[in-house]
Amino acid sequence: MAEKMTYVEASREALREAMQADETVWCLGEDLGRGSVFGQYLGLQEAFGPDRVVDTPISEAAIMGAALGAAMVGTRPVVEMRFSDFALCATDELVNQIAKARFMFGGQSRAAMVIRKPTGMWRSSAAQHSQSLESWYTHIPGLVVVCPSTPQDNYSLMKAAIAADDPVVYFEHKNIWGMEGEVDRSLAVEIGKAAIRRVGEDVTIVSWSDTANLAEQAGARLAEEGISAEVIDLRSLWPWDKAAVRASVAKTGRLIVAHESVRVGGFGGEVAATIAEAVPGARIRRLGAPRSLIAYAPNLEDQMRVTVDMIAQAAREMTND
Amino acid sequence: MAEKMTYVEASREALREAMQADETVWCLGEDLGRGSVFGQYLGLQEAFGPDRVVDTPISEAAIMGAALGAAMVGTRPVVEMRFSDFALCATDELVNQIAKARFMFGGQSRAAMVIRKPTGMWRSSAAQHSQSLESWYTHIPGLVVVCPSTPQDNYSLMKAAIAADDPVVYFEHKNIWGMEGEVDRSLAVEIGKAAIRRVGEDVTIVSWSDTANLAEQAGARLAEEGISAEVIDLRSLWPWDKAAVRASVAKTGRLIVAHESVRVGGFGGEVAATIAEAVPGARIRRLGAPRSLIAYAPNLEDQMRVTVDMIAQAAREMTND
Amino acid sequence: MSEPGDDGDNRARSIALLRMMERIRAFEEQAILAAERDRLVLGAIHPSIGQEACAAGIMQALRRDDILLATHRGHGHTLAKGADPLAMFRELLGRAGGCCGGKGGSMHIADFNVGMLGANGVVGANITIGAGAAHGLKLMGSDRIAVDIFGDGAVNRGPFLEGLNWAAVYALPVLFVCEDNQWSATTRTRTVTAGEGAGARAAAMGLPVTTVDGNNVEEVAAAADEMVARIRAGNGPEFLHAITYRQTGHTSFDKAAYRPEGEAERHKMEDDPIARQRAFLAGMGVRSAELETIHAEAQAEMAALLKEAAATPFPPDDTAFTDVQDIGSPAKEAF
Amino acid sequence: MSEPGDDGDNRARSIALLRMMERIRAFEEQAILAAERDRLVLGAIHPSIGQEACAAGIMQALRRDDILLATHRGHGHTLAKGADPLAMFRELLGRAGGCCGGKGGSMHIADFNVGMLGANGVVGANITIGAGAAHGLKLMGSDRIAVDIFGDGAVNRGPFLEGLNWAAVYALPVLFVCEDNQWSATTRTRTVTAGEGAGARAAAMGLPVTTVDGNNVEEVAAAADEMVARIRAGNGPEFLHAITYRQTGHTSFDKAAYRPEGEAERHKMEDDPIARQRAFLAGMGVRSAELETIHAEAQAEMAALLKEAAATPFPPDDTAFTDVQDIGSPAKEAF
Ligand SMILES: Cc1ncc(C[n+]2csc(CCOP(=O)(O)OP(=O)(O)O)c2C)c(N)n1
Ligand SMILES: Cc1ncc(C[n+]2csc(CCOP(=O)(O)OP(=O)(O)O)c2C)c(N)n1
Ligand SMILES: [Mg+2]
Ligand SMILES: [Mg+2]
Repeated sequence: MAEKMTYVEASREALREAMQADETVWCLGEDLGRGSVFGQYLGLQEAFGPDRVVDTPISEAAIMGAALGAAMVGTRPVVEMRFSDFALCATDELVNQIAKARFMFGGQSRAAMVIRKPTGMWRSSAAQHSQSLESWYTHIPGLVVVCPSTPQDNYSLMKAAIAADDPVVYFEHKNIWGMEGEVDRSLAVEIGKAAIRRVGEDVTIVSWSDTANLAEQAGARLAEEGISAEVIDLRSLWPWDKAAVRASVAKTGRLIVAHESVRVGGFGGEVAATIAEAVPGARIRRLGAPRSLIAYAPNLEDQMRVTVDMIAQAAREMTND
Repeated sequence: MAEKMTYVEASREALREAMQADETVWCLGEDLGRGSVFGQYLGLQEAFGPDRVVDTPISEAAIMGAALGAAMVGTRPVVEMRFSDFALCATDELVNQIAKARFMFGGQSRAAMVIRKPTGMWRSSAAQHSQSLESWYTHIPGLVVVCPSTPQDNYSLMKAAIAADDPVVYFEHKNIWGMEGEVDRSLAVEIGKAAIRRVGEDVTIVSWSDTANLAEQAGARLAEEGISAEVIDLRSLWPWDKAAVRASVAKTGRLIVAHESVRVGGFGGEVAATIAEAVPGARIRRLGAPRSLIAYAPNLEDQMRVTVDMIAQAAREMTND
Repeated sequence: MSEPGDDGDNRARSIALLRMMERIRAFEEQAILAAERDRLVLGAIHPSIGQEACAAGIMQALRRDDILLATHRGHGHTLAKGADPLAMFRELLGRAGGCCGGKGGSMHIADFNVGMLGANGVVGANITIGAGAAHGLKLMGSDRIAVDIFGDGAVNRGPFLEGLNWAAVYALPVLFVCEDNQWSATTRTRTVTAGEGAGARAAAMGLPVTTVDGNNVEEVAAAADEMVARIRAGNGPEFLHAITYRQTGHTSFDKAAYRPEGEAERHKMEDDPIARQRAFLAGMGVRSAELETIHAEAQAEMAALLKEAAATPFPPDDTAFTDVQDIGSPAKEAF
Repeated sequence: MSEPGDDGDNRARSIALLRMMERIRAFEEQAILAAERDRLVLGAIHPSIGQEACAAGIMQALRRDDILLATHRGHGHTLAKGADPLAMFRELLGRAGGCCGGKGGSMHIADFNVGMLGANGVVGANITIGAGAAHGLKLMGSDRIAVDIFGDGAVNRGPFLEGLNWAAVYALPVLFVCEDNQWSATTRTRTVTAGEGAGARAAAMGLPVTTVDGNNVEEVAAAADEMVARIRAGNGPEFLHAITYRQTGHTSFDKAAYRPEGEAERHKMEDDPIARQRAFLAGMGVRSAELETIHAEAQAEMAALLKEAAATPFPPDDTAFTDVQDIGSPAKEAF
């Protein structure tokens, strides 16, 4: 049933299947005919033609705005933003227009679309090509926010995102395009349901995107040391699986939230605050990037990283006292 | 010493004085020659001429981008965005360019400027003219974030913002332009220092912008009921006065954070999470807008509001058990 | 479109154009009264008084299933596209039964039933959205077209360039209309617009440009007919530059004291599109009694509808949480 | 600028142009080696091989205190503006002493000492920033000017319109340069650009436009001299459209298999700006030994500098927290 696939292949396969099944699904972005920067679209223009896999000008605002217009008349666009940083060139279109189109017009229309934003640090790409801004979009009513961390999830969640009648902001992590894993095409994942990557008793570690992979490694390392960590990959930030996290922290009494994005104002604060309100007495710790910029030099870039070591160390400290 | 001034007059006076004292200070935005939408610039073009109070085209991206270029060669621009919502048309310029200009180029330049963003709900302005997005900018290294709530603070903080060598995102609340108060021109306020609006023992209420005024009213009402609330107006969100909040919650054991912006992903989460980490055992509660959009009809708009009643009620509940 | 020489048809059409302009004017006069006198409209409204010829002239060239996107100054376009004025008044008053359920108000007026996909509160934002609507129509093999209306101030925003280039690159069925009332809020647009302005910029992106006297409804209608026919036939996007004038302030609250004395008065006296069409019809032999009837009917219609709207209740409170999103809807959110 | 008839000066200048192009080429060839062979450059680099005439021809027209803003493909412009190639190599390698302290890398190369205010990783973003730099200069009453270089792909982004309009409205001292290498990453720019392209769009915003063969360094230099003189004299912004060709892939990793076979080869053979300038100089009587020396010196200079850069340590770890901001600096943040 399951096939070996990389992370980049997984969402490409999901997109291909969706385009085969529904001819109103199409994609638009720069250089798509050559696969885009990371090969996410390789072969799709050959398969579906240049009208459904559209090479666009360097016009992020128009890519995003046009997708809304096209969604309003009944097509289902998949928007490629290339680097999540460039999506900032289309913020009015996403936040003031797409997120509000259904509500503002009293439910007369929907903006069913997927907005793909490759995210995160990727060796020495420096300040304008490395950001993780997923927390912004959780703050915008109307938007769904998805952050897959494995090939299987990138397959299943892409399918769910394309099928959704809402605008879905879809963050793929640039560092794991080549990550291999088993993908079962029949496996559906509901947006809003976390994956429990490891069951444990002593401490709950919540994360998403590539950091969830680091959290899982930290969990394994801690197990060797006799610390039993429950590792939760949220997979989506809006909606997010509060019930799973709450149940886990109710059991462990300790919460670590770890993410690659800047700690200040990051979604870790939302998770931590929610649990602080809901599970009085829980011990809470957040890990995220310092509030500085991502530099080019590798050693400086590394200063911004949340690592397996840091997660494990936080768990040791919390379970020690 | 002190004069009566409205909130809008206070920052206008601060700007006027700064322009008198330093000829590199100038301002740019749409319709400034006629005072802009809310009269924030009334009389300034007459006083300083059209080269220093610049009427611009409707080009938010260019207003913001040009301000950066002009800052890099040594002028000190004050940027008017009219409604904070429209600033989203210049997000690349603010977040990828201005916030990063100093760091990315290794400290060779600074981007000393003030970016004014009138914010918040103002009767029936609907979804595209009512947002409070201050929490976004706390997440962006390089930016300072200021949210004054009184005429005095709007005077003193505007002066501090113009004097700063950093880019300062400056949120004035549209609902209180006409608010009157005593302004002492000799009073300096340091960005990052909270105002303790009311001293109390039972519960700490943290807020900013116009909601701080509601929190103060709630504090007064609670006092009549025998509940002693400490009311803290953060005044700036980055940096924010963690020490003051921590000391207060260490005393009261209870924290309420209240803000007009959407609760999910809002800066209340940052405050709550920080205190949850730093003051174990503190009881925590956040108030913010539901994750829905701001509608035009007044009764629907009201559903999004955090009110004096809600703040007081939360304090009652927390101090009751 | 009418056959040449078909005088009865021409006359009927010219009368219909006048009637639509009178209805738009009456609608907005009532809306202003509702705002100023009755304090029933709480948000800002942006009247298009003096600009009715654009709405009437262009919309008559469209089919009901064609798509329209407009600006904050969109009452006229919406009404002319066929929206129900009662639902529009209810929307301006934030009432139940408003065309957006009271959620949008004047600045976001829309009626998807007649293809009106929304006014927009962000200057220029509708340009790329309209291009995209046309893109969607073309992808689906439809013969519907899109019309995208914006002001002279919008030509200085990036989406103007991105949206026009987009439409031209993909040869999309969209008519762009710059409704040039010469003012951007309190700023005279030409003082902040370099070069020859809207038309020159569109031409530089390869769009055929037609410039019309935007206060001559017959001229607007004739140009729109031709352009729409070409666009529907698959010849790609075109650009209509209609020169008009904003007779009121920017909003109904704005006294527009910044305008040179007499400028607005001169336009009202000499260049009002309704007065001009009345004169044109009088020249065609239409009797003034008939013209008066058209005027009076429009006034009566709109006054009655405003009253009816004002008697409508506000929307149910819980609609503040509906139609946000399906997944993670605030109506369902728990914890 | 040289006097007509002053042959010695002309010759010296033509040789200087060649020398600068040879140095840029040598710099980038070494940079590519450092990336591919040595794995010393971890981020992407965007070579400007084949486009050196623009950098050399334009920068020679500027003063050291004039301002320059460039794109991701900015090594050549930066070097020609007078930046120190050792500091540039160090930056590409992310080392201490890099011109941005190792924080920017290739895509953000900058040297404020010579007025080079930065390459930019966002296509088109430098257009409004450059207009603003010129705005600042004008406000301060300076006679310095700004030069703003971008690619053909940038003309489809909104900031192109907003920045050019801005500069024209305020008559700012800025030279906009579209360095048109005909490709936008893997897309042929003309397939996504409607109308006549860059020049026509600039002209529509009222800017005087000059189009040059961007691979003829003498022609570029002569045009730049004239334009810069007019701009410095206060005549407002101008637009230079320089047609050139990107001989490499988009980045040093890109094999550019999407290009029609032979296209790049033809350009390398027939239209290389360095080869053309060598031929021009040979025609002027410069001996081939002298030309070879210029080439060899450039090669030797850059090879030695790369070695030196590679021997430099990485920046101190704690510089990751400096130069972020004064107020609320991460270096000071406590709790
Ligand atoms: C991006 C953006 N900037 C500023 C505004 C504020 N604003 C609303 S209408 C307007 C003037 C628009 O002028 P024009 O495009 O000519 O349309 P008109 O109002 O004349 O119909 C301005 C500046 C806005 N709504 N959106
Ligand atoms: C806003 C934005 N969109 C997309 C990109 C990705 N990108 C980097 S360079 C490039 C091509 C630019 O083409 P052009 O402007 O002609 O410059 P060239 O690379 O040819 O020098 C693209 C699409 C980007 N950096 N910024
Ligand atoms: Mg106008
Ligand atoms: Mg190019």
